Amino acid sequence: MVKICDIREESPNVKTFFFERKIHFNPGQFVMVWIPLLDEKPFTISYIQENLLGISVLKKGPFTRVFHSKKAGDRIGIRGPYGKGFNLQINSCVVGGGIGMASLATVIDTLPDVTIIQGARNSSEILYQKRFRNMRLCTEDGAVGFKGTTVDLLGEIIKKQHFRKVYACGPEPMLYKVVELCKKYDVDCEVSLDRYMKCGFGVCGQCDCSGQRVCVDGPVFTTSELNKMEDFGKITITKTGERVVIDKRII
Amino acid sequence: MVKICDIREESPNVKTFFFERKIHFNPGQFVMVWIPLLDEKPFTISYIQENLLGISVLKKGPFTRVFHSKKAGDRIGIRGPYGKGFNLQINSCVVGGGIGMASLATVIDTLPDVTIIQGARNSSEILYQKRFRNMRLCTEDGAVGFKGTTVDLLGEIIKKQHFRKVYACGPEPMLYKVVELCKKYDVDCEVSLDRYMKCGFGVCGQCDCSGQRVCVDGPVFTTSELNKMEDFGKITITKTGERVVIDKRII
Amino acid sequence: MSKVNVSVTLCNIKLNNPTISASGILGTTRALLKRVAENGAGAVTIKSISREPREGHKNPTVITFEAGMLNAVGYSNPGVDKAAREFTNLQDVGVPVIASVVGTHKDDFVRVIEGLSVTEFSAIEIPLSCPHTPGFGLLAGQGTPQATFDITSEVRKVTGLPIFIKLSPNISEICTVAKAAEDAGANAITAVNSMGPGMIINIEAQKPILSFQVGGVTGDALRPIAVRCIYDLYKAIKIPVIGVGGVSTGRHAIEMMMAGASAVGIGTGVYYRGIDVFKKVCEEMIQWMQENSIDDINKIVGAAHD
Amino acid sequence: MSKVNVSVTLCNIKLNNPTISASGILGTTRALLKRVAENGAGAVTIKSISREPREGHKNPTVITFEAGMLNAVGYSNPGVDKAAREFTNLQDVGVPVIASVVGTHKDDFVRVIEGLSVTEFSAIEIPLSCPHTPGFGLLAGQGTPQATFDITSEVRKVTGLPIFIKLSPNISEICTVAKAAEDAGANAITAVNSMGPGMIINIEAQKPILSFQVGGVTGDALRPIAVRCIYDLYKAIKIPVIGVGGVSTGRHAIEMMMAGASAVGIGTGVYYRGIDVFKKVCEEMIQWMQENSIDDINKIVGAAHD
Ligand SMILES: Cc1cc2nc3c(=O)[nH]c(=O)nc-3n(C[C@H](O)[C@H](O)[C@H](O)COP(=O)(O)OP(=O)(O)OC[C@H]3O[C@@H](n4cnc5c(N)ncnc54)[C@H](O)[C@@H]3O)c2cc1C
Ligand SMILES: Cc1cc2nc3c(=O)[nH]c(=O)nc-3n(C[C@H](O)[C@H](O)[C@H](O)COP(=O)(O)OP(=O)(O)OC[C@H]3O[C@@H](n4cnc5c(N)ncnc54)[C@H](O)[C@@H]3O)c2cc1C
Ligand SMILES: Cc1cc2nc3c(=O)[nH]c(=O)nc-3n(C[C@H](O)[C@H](O)[C@H](O)COP(=O)(O)O)c2cc1C
Ligand SMILES: Cc1cc2nc3c(=O)[nH]c(=O)nc-3n(C[C@H](O)[C@H](O)[C@H](O)COP(=O)(O)O)c2cc1C
Ligand code: FES
Ligand code: FES
Repeated sequence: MVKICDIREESPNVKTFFFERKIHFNPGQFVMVWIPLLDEKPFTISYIQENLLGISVLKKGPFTRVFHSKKAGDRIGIRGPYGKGFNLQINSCVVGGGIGMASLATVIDTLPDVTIIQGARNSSEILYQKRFRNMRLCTEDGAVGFKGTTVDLLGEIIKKQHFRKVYACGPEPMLYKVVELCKKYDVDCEVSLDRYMKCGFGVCGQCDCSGQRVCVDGPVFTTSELNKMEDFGKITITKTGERVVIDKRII
Repeated sequence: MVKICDIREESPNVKTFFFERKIHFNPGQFVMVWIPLLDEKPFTISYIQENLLGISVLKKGPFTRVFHSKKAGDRIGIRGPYGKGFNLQINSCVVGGGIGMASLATVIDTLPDVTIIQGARNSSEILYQKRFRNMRLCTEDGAVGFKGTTVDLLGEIIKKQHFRKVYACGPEPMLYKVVELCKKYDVDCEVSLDRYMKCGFGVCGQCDCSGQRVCVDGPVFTTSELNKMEDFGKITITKTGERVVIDKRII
Repeated sequence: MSKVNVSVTLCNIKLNNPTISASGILGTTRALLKRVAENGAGAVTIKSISREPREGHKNPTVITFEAGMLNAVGYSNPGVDKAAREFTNLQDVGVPVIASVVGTHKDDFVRVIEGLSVTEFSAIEIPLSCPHTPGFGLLAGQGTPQATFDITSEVRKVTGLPIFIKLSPNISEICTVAKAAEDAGANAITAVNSMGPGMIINIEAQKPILSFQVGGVTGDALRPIAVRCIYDLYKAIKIPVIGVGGVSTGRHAIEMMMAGASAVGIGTGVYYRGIDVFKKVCEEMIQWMQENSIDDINKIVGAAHD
Repeated sequence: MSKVNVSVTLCNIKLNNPTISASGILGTTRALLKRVAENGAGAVTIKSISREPREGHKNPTVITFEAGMLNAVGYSNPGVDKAAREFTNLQDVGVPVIASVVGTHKDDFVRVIEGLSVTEFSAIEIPLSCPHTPGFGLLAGQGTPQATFDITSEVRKVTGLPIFIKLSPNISEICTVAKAAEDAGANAITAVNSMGPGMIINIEAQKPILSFQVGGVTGDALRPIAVRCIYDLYKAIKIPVIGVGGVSTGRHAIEMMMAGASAVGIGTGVYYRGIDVFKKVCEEMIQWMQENSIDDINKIVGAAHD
């Protein structure tokens, strides 16, 4: 268990919880966060500062609602880090959709010259505005930045600038389109997937995506790995193990 | 399990069994030797040669009788090393009574200038005659070497030569007398004790000698440790845990 | 190096090697079964399927400790109808696939078996031994000789496939239960399921960690208990024993087979050594056999008995 | 650092700290008991004493494996008459000494208790739970509620000392057995004895390693099972529980106490961390209490319960 020592409101629905803990964390990995008597769920580390680590949490369902009610001094359980992170290269681009920015934040901290694309539903949901100065923003209504999706914006930029890598995290239909776009422009892509997780260390099989365990074989996968994963962008697996179609409209 | 790869007859009642095994062994430590379906007992390593280790076994009771019947190619179980060995110093003397020489053999190998006293009942029981050239021997009947006990011989030598340490292994009444003699001449002594052993790693309490566990706190004890051990030279503990008086005549 | 044989035949099912992925381990999808097969398993087992879909217990459901793992997954599964759709074209997997079927009532087992495309499977395993799922296994009294006999008989009526009855290491009369299964027509005994249950408390939270509070203990902690069960079963019954519990090396697998196992399930070993634990265990078995001049793995089955 | 209290009172026996050396661990002589006390144990337990002298099983009797230890010592002890001579002047030990008494028949327990200089002891522990000694414990049917009740009642008649009944983790109805002991006048339950039995086979020898073939499993492997037993017992009975099984750190001891133990036995921990494991465990408990602002160890007993 770690004690929450600071809380930052990143947007109306996203809070970052800071705590002290020594973890050797690679961008793209994740930890399992336990709230006793409630549940345990995967989250990425979005801040790595001297002794402090931060987790940015989007209020979504029962777990993250309780998480948001935690105060400084409260304790949460942390195990990990788990999984395989991003393979970082200079002269690259990150593409974050919504809370997906949390996974990319430490990538940005590590790569000095990275191009940052962030998409949000509206201006109030933009994350880390003060933290990262040169972000290329896009919103659905165009109130801030580019009007359109991150994929549209990436499409504009990728024509002009050659990236070594594109790192993406966000809704899976978005990731799928990012990968397709990058293939077209022959740019390597690494994306971080989200699957329901239980063990987090590769035994239970809950987080399967076409034979890959998102918890240990991922959550970050490369284009060439994704090419072999039929479920990518199409099928996810629920808590019961049922295969369900991913809603392509959420991007 | 290790395969016995060579056997040497050291005397009519002592055989050395050689086997291959990497063990970081300090002189004075011991291993537990297991003969499946029979029993497991403590023995010291008496030879350390490149890849080969040797155990010299005196035929005594049921276990060592079967041990002596083993042929090259047969296998025995080895666990260890256990215990605390000798604290080696140059300009010292070893005093071995009977099979006690086995524990001292690797001490002799390590200390180039050591004085060696070996006592045996008769000339045929002298061990390692070819291995160690400059031994000072004593036999009960005086047929070979000094006529008398190792303690008598040590008494002669210690008057003339100042040793940094005396290392002794053999029947406990002998050890007791060696320690007393050394105290008189103000020479530090380290002796290796023999107690019935079960676990070999300090949990079962079988090998107690006045609150010291011979298996881990020993088998080698220094004069100052022995001074606090009332049972030394007097009491041993049988398999059932009964305290019995040590027969002072066996020396 | 001399060539050695590690293939075994278990109830007429030919396995290229004696390792089998245990139920509940990576058995959720056909794609994962295939991946496990590619990583060297001689056969694979699907995650246990019940009649209705089950969410299982909430997280945390699986945690590790110094000596192994503690889990209370609670049989999460999509239910037989959806599972039947997932587990088709199983020849794609490349090795024999074992179905695992659980139920609360006798009829449930039958319903699930009838619901699955059983022709796809090589055998049906019935765990009567889960220590942490209300309504199933030990918590439903399925571990008694009578219940075991009844359920096995019922299943026997509806399938010609080999039936493996999976038992708990907790029950002192494990041999009696195994005999009941044998009498009712079981073709093999899978020994063992997870032990306990056990509990691990997080002392900062002052609460048991697993959401179900208790869970089954697996891994190294379980192995000596599993080996003893297998040793006893080998003497007590005539049908083969599939040994499971704490195997993660070739030496462990050989130990189980010497105790009497004809094949060896691996679960927690995936955590200890990765998804290629099957390949590693086989390679280590082969190396040991070569070093010890044993040319056929079948010769060591039961070798620890006099 | 703030001062914290770790002393506990168990059945009116005052312990400076809650660690107790478990029976069979370094309890063979008064000198060793004293040494254990000097190494920080709050109380010590002697090796179990039977009416007649016993050589116990042949070696190997105690071996280690990845997750703990396996032992089948077989109650080697010099018998009550000689034990009575060894265990005198126990005030020398410096901490309370607990007698451990075993028997095959009801009368044996009484004879041993009458034979020991019982005024020297602070309590009498009765293990009814050894899984590997013919004639004793589980192998003599002493683990049933009825046998437990009978033996406890008999012992109750002949001693005014606190009686601790030591139970096995194998029995699923551990709470029923504990209640039988409580009803018969036991003052505390010691939970647990070693589990299993288990077996470890040496694959080169193709034989079980222990001379008795099987033995009790202790250490890390046992801890989650022990914690669960203690948790259940804490709810089921009113008399205190002495937790034993796999404790080798301060965190482990605190975990057991949060499950409901009033004191904590340590056995295999001596192997893991040396004879000063008692001191180390206490220091770690104290440090944790300071870091977590808990001033009295008694406050955490049962804290994991709602
Ligand atoms: C590798 C990884 C890293 C993540 N990092 C972050 C992060 O930094 N910040 C953040 O806000 N969210 C992150 N998430 C998502 C986060 O785990 C879910 O948003 C959270 O679990 C929702 O729980 P809930 O009860 O509030 O909502 P629910 O209503 O229960 O769930 C909403 C959705 O969250 C997902 N989810 C729920 N439970 C799990 C689970 N056990 N495992 C995986 N997905 C689950 C499912 O897609 C579900 O549909 C990450 C997910 C993964 C897989
Ligand atoms: C640290 C140590 C190192 C030893 N090294 C050697 C050696 O290198 N060579 C050698 O020949 N002997 C050695 N011994 C003694 C050896 O262990 C016994 O001689 C042997 O066990 C006798 O067994 P047995 O069945 O043949 O005879 P038994 O008739 O059973 O016993 C004869 C005597 O051996 C001792 N003994 C028997 N069993 C044990 C046991 N489990 N643990 C300790 N002592 C026991 C007892 O003193 C007993 O009275 C050593 C003993 C110890 C403690
Ligand atoms: C996470 C997990 C889930 C499991 N789920 C099941 C299951 O659904 N059905 C079943 O019969 N056994 C299940 N088991 C038990 C295993 O199949 C196996 O019997 C046990 O883990 C012992 O083997 P191991 O020590 O190799 O893991 C599960 C075990 C674990 C660790
Ligand atoms: C070598 C050994 C000998 C034991 N002998 C006894 C005994 O004589 N009487 C008894 O009640 N328990 C005996 N036990 C069981 C312990 O007292 C204890 O209950 C068990 O080891 C679990 O605790 P641990 O995991 O801390 O070792 C013995 C255990 C070991 C390892
Ligand atoms: S969450 Fe269990 S395998 Fe990935
Ligand atoms: S032999 Fe067990 S403590 Fe020494």
